[in-house]
Amino acid sequence: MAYLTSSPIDVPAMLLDARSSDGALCLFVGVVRDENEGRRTTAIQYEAYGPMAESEMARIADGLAREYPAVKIGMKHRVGLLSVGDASVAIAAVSPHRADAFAACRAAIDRVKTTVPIWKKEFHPDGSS
Amino acid sequence: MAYLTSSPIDVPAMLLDARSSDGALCLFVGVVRDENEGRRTTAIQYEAYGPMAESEMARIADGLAREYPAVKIGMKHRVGLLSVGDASVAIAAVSPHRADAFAACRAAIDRVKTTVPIWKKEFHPDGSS
Amino acid sequence: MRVRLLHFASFREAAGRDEEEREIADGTRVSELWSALGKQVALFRRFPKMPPAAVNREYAAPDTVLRDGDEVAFLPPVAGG
Amino acid sequence: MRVRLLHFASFREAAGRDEEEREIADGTRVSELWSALGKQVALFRRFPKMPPAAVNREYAAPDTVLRDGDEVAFLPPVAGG
Repeated sequence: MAYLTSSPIDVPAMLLDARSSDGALCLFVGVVRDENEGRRTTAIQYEAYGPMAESEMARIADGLAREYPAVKIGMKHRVGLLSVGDASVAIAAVSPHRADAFAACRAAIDRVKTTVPIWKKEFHPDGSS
Repeated sequence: MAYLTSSPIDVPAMLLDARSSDGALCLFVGVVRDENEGRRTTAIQYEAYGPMAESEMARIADGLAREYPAVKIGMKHRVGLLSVGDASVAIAAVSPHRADAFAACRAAIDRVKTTVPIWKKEFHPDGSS
Repeated sequence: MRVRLLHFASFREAAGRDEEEREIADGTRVSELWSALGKQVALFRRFPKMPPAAVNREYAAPDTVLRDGDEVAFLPPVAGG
Repeated sequence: MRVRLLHFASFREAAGRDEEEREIADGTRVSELWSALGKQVALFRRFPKMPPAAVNREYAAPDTVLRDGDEVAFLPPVAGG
């Protein structure tokens, strides 16, 4: 599976992954916002160490599959230049019950933000970054 | 706002509610599953005490707005006869940061399931319910 | 005085109707209306304690005194979502 | 022996390039390569400790011994999502 994409993330498509035994879907979407630490943001450039980011996301998916065997996880992270309102990352977790759908989704985004080699460069209204 | 609907929930539409200051969206979707407590399910009839369910959901939304002032919440609950795979409830929480988007979304579905006067009747493959 | 009583889900099936008007004495409390219903409907007697009740579409405590024209419902265990 | 060194984000800007080949002595450890880089690039000296490193696209401990042909990267603080 390719976890990284330079195209817009098709978030609604990530809703379609439920099995007939799934009663709960938890979706997290990270969105570029217009402000960070008090400074206005106009855009963010996401840069990845591509092959390592792919394998780290696969490792996170494998770990979650062991910890939450009932949960099926889908993950996408976008790279390139994104505008305010664009989805930078989306994680969908489906499960028969909601407790582990929430827990696995939350664990996934926390780990993605901690260990996947992706970096952000913010651009400000005055053109600085 | 009408929280109850007898039409299919337009889940992707619930993704569109983010403000430019929101960096996180957490969406929960409850889906009719094919099994419950060991019995196969073919469909579920959802019945509501309509006016009270509306006001209970509004009360839940008001409470969450006080507890999570940065979060904006959208909620829909479907009533009527649903098939396996149909979304019965959807809750979207957008926020500048993910911690309270997750927390508010989880609190919302927990409260909806506890206090909103909606009842399920399950139908089984042998026609019983 | 009269109240309007609504029945939902398993309580509707047990009562055999979805609503009814009931004549009650002035000062009747929610819990007393529940006891009165138990004399008519076997299912209601089997509840070890009164289920949650709503008066005029809001949850109401068992000792709530009913008023003429109130809309009352006893709620089977809720199971939305 | 030679390793391929990749630079990302602020480290790329500090190093002025996104990759380079480097000749290193047999038995060189990851932490020793980081120290050698610090002699060239001021930004790298300012780190109180070695940042996370990857060897052949996996996180690697500072005492990992490098081998000929390894792909090595020191990773600026990660901030995906």
